[in-house]
Amino acid sequence: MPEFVLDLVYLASAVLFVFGLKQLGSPVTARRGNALAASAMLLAIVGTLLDRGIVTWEIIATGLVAGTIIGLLLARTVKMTAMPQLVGVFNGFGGGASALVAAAELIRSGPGVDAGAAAGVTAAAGILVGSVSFSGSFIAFGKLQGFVPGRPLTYPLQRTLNLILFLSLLVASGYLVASAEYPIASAMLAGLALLLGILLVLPIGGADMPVVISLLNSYSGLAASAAGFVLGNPLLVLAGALVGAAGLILTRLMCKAMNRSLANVAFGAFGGGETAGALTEEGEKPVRRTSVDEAALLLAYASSVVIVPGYGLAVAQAQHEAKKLVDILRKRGVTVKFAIHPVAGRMPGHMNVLLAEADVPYDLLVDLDDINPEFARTDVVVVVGANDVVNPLAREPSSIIAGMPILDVDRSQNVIVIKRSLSPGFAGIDNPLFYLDRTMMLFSDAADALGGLAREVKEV
Amino acid sequence: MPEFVLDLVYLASAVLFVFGLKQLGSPVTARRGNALAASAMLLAIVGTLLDRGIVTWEIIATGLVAGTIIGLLLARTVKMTAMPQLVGVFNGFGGGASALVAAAELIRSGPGVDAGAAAGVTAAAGILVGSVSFSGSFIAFGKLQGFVPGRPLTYPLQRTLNLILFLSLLVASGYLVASAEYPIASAMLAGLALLLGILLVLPIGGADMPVVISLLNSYSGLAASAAGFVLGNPLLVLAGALVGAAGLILTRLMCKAMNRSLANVAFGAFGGGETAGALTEEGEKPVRRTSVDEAALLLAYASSVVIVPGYGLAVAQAQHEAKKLVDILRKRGVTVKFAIHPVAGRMPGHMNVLLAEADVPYDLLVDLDDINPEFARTDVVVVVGANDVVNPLAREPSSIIAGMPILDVDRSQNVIVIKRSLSPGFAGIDNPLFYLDRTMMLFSDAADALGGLAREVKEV
Amino acid sequence: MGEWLIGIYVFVLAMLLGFELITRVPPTLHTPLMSGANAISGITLIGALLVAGGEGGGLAAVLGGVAVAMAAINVVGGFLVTDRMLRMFRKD
Amino acid sequence: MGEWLIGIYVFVLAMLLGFELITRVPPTLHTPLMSGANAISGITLIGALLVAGGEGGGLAAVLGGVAVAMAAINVVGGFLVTDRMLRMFRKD
Amino acid sequence: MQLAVLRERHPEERRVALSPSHVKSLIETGWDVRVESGAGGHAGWSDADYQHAGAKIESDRVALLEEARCVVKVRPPSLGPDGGNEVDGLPEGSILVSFLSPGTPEELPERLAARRISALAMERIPRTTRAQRMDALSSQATAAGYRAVLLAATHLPRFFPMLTTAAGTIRPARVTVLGAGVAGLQAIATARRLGAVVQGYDIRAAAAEQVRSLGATFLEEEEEELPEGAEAEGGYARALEESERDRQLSFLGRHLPKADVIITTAQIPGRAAPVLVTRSMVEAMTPGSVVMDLAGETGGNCELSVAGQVVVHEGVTILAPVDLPSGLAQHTSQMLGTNVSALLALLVHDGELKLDLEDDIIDHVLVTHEGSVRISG
Amino acid sequence: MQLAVLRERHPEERRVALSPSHVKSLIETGWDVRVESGAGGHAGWSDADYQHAGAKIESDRVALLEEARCVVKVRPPSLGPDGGNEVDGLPEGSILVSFLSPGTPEELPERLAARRISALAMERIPRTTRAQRMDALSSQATAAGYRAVLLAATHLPRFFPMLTTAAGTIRPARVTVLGAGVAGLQAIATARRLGAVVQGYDIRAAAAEQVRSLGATFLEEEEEELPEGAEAEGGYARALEESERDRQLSFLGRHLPKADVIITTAQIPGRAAPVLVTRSMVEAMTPGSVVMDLAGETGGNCELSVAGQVVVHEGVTILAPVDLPSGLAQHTSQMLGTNVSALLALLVHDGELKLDLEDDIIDHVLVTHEGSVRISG
Ligand SMILES: NC(=O)c1ccc[n+]([C@@H]2O[C@H](COP(=O)([O-])OP(=O)(O)OC[C@H]3O[C@@H](n4cnc5c(N)ncnc54)[C@H](OP(=O)(O)O)[C@@H]3O)[C@@H](O)[C@H]2O)c1
Ligand SMILES: NC(=O)c1ccc[n+]([C@@H]2O[C@H](COP(=O)([O-])OP(=O)(O)OC[C@H]3O[C@@H](n4cnc5c(N)ncnc54)[C@H](OP(=O)(O)O)[C@@H]3O)[C@@H](O)[C@H]2O)c1
Ligand SMILES: NC(=O)c1ccc[n+]([C@@H]2O[C@H](COP(=O)([O-])OP(=O)(O)OC[C@H]3O[C@@H](n4cnc5c(N)ncnc54)[C@H](O)[C@@H]3O)[C@@H](O)[C@H]2O)c1
Ligand SMILES: NC(=O)c1ccc[n+]([C@@H]2O[C@H](COP(=O)([O-])OP(=O)(O)OC[C@H]3O[C@@H](n4cnc5c(N)ncnc54)[C@H](O)[C@@H]3O)[C@@H](O)[C@H]2O)c1
Repeated sequence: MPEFVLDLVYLASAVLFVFGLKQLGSPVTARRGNALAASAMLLAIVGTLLDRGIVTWEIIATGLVAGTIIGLLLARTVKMTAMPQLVGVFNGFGGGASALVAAAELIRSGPGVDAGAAAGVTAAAGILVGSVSFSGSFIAFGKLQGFVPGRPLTYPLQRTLNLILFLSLLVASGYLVASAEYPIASAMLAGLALLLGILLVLPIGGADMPVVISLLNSYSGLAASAAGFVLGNPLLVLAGALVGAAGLILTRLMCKAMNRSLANVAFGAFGGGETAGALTEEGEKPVRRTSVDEAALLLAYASSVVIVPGYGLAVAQAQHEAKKLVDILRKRGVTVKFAIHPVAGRMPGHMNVLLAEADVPYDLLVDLDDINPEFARTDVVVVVGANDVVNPLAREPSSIIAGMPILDVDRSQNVIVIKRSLSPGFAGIDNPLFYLDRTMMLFSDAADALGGLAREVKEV
Repeated sequence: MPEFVLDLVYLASAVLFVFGLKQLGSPVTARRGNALAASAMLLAIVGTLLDRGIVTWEIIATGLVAGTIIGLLLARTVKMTAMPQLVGVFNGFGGGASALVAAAELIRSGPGVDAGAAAGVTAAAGILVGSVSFSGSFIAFGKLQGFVPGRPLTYPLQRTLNLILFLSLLVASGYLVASAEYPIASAMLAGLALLLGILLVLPIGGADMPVVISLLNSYSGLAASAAGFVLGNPLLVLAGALVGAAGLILTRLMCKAMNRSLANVAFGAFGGGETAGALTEEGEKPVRRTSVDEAALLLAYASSVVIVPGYGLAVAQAQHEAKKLVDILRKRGVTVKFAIHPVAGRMPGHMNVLLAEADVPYDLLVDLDDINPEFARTDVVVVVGANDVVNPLAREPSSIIAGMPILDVDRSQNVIVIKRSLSPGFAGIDNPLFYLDRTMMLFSDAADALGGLAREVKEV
Repeated sequence: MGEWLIGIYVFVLAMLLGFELITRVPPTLHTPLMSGANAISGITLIGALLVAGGEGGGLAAVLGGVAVAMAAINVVGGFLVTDRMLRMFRKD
Repeated sequence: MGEWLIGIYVFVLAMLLGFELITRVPPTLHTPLMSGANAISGITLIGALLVAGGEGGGLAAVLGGVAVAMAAINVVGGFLVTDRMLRMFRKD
Repeated sequence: MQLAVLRERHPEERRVALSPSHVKSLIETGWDVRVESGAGGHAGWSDADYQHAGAKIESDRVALLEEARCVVKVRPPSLGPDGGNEVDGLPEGSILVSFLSPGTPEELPERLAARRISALAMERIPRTTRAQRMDALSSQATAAGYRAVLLAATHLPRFFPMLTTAAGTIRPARVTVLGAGVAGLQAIATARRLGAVVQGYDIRAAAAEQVRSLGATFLEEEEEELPEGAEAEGGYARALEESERDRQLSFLGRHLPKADVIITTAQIPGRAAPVLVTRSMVEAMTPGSVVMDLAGETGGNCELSVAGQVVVHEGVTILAPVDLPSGLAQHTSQMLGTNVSALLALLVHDGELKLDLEDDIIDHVLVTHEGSVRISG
Repeated sequence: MQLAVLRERHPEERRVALSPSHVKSLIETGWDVRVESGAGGHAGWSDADYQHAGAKIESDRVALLEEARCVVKVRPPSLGPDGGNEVDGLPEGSILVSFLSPGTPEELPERLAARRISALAMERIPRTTRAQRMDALSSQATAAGYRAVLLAATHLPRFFPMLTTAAGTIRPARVTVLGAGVAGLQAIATARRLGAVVQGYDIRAAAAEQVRSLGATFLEEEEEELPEGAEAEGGYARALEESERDRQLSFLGRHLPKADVIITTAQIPGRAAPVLVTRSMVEAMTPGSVVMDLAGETGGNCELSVAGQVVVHEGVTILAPVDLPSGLAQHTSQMLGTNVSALLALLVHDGELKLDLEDDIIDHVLVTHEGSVRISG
């Protein structure tokens, strides 16, 4: 195969990666995007194997077969709930591979590309970042899997130790660039970097691990890019940088969804991990927060939705927004109903007045007795500013609201509760519904939240 | 200045171009984006001038001074209405310059870069595309300015001529790549390409000129990129490609806004331009159509808006959408009022009933007598499904609606009329308002249009 | 890998990036955006400078000089006129 | 212009493009997207193949072989597991 | 030019033909306005209010009318002995502006002609664009449609809106409005405001869209088509053929009994109102339901209705009020005043009173002139 | 267990304590229900309807009550000669479920105790979550608030909604509702539905948010603050101090006269209703305006109101109806029936009638028991 054909194959593969990644970002095309990226990878691999540069096959074959089998097994057998840690493991392997490639190429052909120092620097970067990604990923995996304690692990002299490590890394890198003792220098650098990866991740709490994995994922992309520089291969440079950037953005998005700053997660560890640790402190009962985006996605792909309006809908005067959301959902083919509790609001018929004002058709309004058996078959319940009327405590004879019939929203698949805080309703008592696994809290004014949901659902 | 500094300057400039272009795409940041791109250019120019490669200064100085002065004068003096043709002229110069650069570099140093044939091909491409952009732009300018007849110019044997020209271009390009007679070959190729530019644009109607200019703009970006290849300058390659792509997308957007396909505009000419011609046929009175996007932008940047509801609002049951739009506009600080005509709709108080249902505050509703003096001071009037009540014919004594007081919306700066077609209202007569220069017709169901406007205004 | 080849990478990537950047532009910005993009395409001025000022002189330098003038018109006029258009958008 | 330099261009452009591509991703896609991107970062497999199979052999080839195995795990497992996750998003 | 505003003698009439603000502007245009004492009392305006607007108050009707060139009132002048014979009190050759029907004896036009009175009938204002400001039928029908719903709601022993309460869920009332003209549309809008489930019905095809434009549904069946060409001149409906009537009644018979409230407004100009609600339909309704007949004065749309009375038939309340606009006397007088003032403006040319028969509006409303009856029926 | 449903004797009472559907479910739970002939007539249910539900119809009251263990009715049993003395007809030792106030003679409890009747007062149902289904005050106040607006609108000579018409623009009516409890909130909602501009007012701080949650505005001044701690036990209001009252009246005096309609619903449990609308405020209102006083039976919120009568003072109509829920007899009976049934369910344990004094609801509503008056005042 003439060289320029392989060049073109690489170029095509690069373009396919771009499109694949783009499509991965939208729910509608994500699966296709993944397939596209996979074919780009296959194309590049096949192209490479046909390349004239490859002369020995045994090692390649062994490696490929072993890796493929392990990858297959892992991907097939792991449970859905263990996905984040599995991604972490894969990522670790990828990062490690990049580090090895950078080191091996350096060892094999020395600073093969034009600028000697530059090649050394990129190789050092590849080894460093790849190794950090490798060891960090495995610690993250361990934390999520429970092999390593999930709580933030701190240790004495953390700051000093980090400083020493940092300086050592600098020295090792310099050694790698300056000397020609590539094997030894590489090993030293890799060793130190592996240690750094461990120390970086250990002090971070288990709850932050998905963000950490995403960040390490970005690192291993950068490592691949560095390996590309060492090899002089633009495809590696491009794909690695692409993933590096995407990973960074994704990490930021995930942080935002968790109300954390990226700096906080990435460098929090150096500072001793106090802020990261604060999150997992005990005291408050944990609720699952959600965002408008996520809730909108859930609604858009549901087939049946029940909306439970309460006094908060009235306070926010959000009836028009509610109507809008329902219209949009119905246009998508989602079955939507309003469950009207007899004493929702602050006067008899309060919800009726509001919903009639927004011109919600009467036949969408369903009484307590008629809707309760349906909750078990409902995909998503949206509780809008209601509290007492969905409080399962009413089923406990000792509660002060005992005996009130309630809407059994806790029997449905997913519950989204829209209110501004965890403060109680008219009866002044806490509501266990908010702490269920299936319940997501969308803390917001009802009008804002419903307006946002309408907008987002329309765009999905 | 050491070489790598210039390299870094170029890289920085490239990144700034990317950000500048990105910011140019949003109304809020556009001006900043333009400034950013301009500084990127300045940076690149200054860096280049300090470069060691430049040894003779006279020619540069002369060229720079002359070009700057001409550019300044043109930019300062031309009227706002002549903007598209001015951009065309500038673009023509840019394309021409790229063609010259490609040719000059070829002449100066031969195929200086690694692959001989490849360099020749890119140089040929640069000369070809640059020249087409040059001559095409000036024809487009001429059409818009009235120097060249605006109607599609067709001529006999158009198809045959084009074919011959096409073949000649192939031959000339081949000659350029194969021979070393660069000056002659370049001149031949340029001459043919100039002819092609003229022949491509002549058959296109004047109304399509902005699209043509945008397309030629994309071409001159590609020409710059080609020149970059010839010179081995990545900044030129990058910036040129960036603009080339942006120009293509922009051309497509403009076509979409005009309901034309890109192929139709780009290659329509080869087919003889019939479709392009059809647009400008006489017969119907011309109205100015607008899109939801454009109307939204107008509203978002207005400071006072009056909405005139009519029977169409009721038919579409668009009162809730109207309320939504008004809320959003008011939140942006726009003054919004509803002008309620005494006989709008089909029963006394029809509009009141609807707007009350959507909870529009009463103090936003203004009577005919109170609002009429305000129209002259109103930035944008949105007429929603009203017709007779805004028909200026009522001022003509001979009309069948003579004597009815009307809302003087034709006295305001901009009028957006939302209705589904040009069909008449209750009185069954045509409405001259629709054909005014200041009137934009948004043909759509009122609920859809107002809903779309609300969404878009929120995003601006 | 060849320099020319990586040039192609730069070219392709820049095109893709250009497409991504200009996805949703409101119609009123079409003309200013076109004008701004046009000014950027005057980047060829850099090339013109190098050719006009480079060693060798002769025909190439003269052609380069013309190119400098033309590209300068494009750059100077382009950015200025874009700014003029965009000033109208300012909300006061 | 140096090959290494244009490599930097490719790198920078790819980063910018990566940023542009992933601007608005719904939270439910975060994990699959992370996983998919991770699989792409297994592109280092190409490098591993070249090193492992290239002339010279010795330590480099062995390291390369290990790298091939590791990268292959990343690629094969990564794409498969992403697909598994994404299958759940299918409507009904 | 003296203009006299009369006080209404009819016991159920609470309106007045001109409000103080209208008097004020008429005086500005050259009229010399005299108002009968107590004319605006029921509508909320005292004699002092009129005096303040510039009018002279006159409690003696003879003195009031003596010099009057033009006389305005609301109801047709009475002929009978009770309330006095108002026609004979009008000065000969004067102009009268008022409603001249319905509910008046047939000989009224002749009697007016006999006194050489030029009588302008407010109910005859054409439905042209230019005449919209004078359209008293529309302004008063608006009030009638609104008030009809209020009265029906107070007579219904049920809620209009839906209410979900701890004491059970109240289903919304079903309100069916027959005849979707001005009054009918207003009734539809008002009933919907109160939260009822509202259906509209009419024989004119254009009415369907108008009913829907108020968010109500239009009562129709797929097989059943509206009679063709039911919209006659001026947007009014035509009388139906025998066969069309039968089909209509069988159609209505299938739908009306489900309603809690039926409001009927169907009219055909110059004819008795069509019967749309028969005895058997009423008997099929649930006890407590209400029929509100707005066509009482022209014979009624319901077989059982008696103009001005409340009839209870098998538990169903049937109302046919004749004084609906009077119930909103203040606002209806204000609107009527605008209508009358606009018409009066047509009579004055350069400060002189003149009946321009070329003007299509005057031509249309002038019932008697120069001693003869121009328009009959 | 025999349960007797009495026909109301009060001339203005149209409700009945149990509807046929409630009778049906009571029978299913073991009651033997007998209904006085004609009991449901005004509410739209014939004797046949009750029979169909499984009840026995009895036209002789003596026979009806002979074996009754429990008697249900709406109004308090009468003592006077007109309508007969109902208390003495009740079987000794039986349970009575009905309203026991307001508008009853003071000696009623003693007289009931004297006959060893266990009287459960529907108006005393506590406002706890568990008792919501029995809360008859709420269900009837809902109807009163709704109907108050309808009646006010029919008495006002103006439109409620804004109307822009060819005959001029009608400004919307201003409705002010004093007291934002159950009836007040419903009145606010209904008036807003009709298109009026509505203001609510109350002394309880929580009411402001509730008024706004209906889209109305809350009447307040920046300097003027609500009296502190005005919300007493059970969400009811407390009586105001002298100084607080003065401030309140001067505040209201500044705002009320602007209203076209004032609806008052202020109550303080166990006391006379507070006066909120004074004579001078009424006199400052424009002629034609309406004051609707829902506190008529406890003395009235308006100085000039007379319970059950229509007073016209200087052109302002002042209504203080006492039969508002009766006007919606069918739905109010249905709701009341649900309330009564829910209370009756508390009395039956394993098929046996038993008054469990430990139950906080029964403890709260049981006014007389085993010969003595448990709760007075
Ligand atoms: N219907 C009647 O006749 C009547 C009469 C009197 C009392 N009640 C009682 O009222 C209660 C009604 O239950 P419910 O579930 O409707 O209401 P609720 O229990 O009072 O809860 C309302 C919730 O709405 C939230 N909220 C308030 N403003 C909001 C806003 N702007 N946006 C979003 N959320 C907002 C509040 O939480 P945040 O503050 O965290 O946002 C609050 O927890 C029952 O206890 C009932 O017994 C009813
Ligand atoms: N108010 C009264 O009391 C009363 C009573 C009777 C008659 N009228 C008469 O009715 C007329 C009222 O004037 P007007 O300006 O309100 O109405 P109009 O002149 O009847 O015009 C209404 C316009 O709305 C458009 N339209 C209809 N459905 C639409 C939809 N779904 N979305 C968007 N546009 C829609 C129609 O154009 P497209 O079909 O192109 O969309 C039509 O031209 C006057 O002539 C008046 O005299 C009034
Ligand atoms: N100037 C204007 O533009 C203007 C002003 C007001 C009204 N109008 C039009 O005038 C027309 C009549 O209005 P109106 O309220 O005075 O009408 P109306 O009082 O004469 O009749 C009321 C309604 O009853 C309907 N009707 C008659 N016979 C019927 C039957 N057998 N079954 C069912 N319905 C029957 C009519 O179609 C009409 O809609 C309408 O079309 C209205 O839009 C026009
Ligand atoms: N079970 C429940 O949860 C439930 C059910 C219904 C009502 N409630 C609550 O019960 C309370 C009372 O309701 P109600 O309608 O029976 O009250 P009510 O009939 O006793 O009084 C009506 C209103 O008048 C107000 N008022 C009293 N004195 C006043 C004055 N001087 N000035 C102005 N306003 C004055 C009161 O605050 C009250 O809002 C409310 O808080 C209501 O929310 C609770």
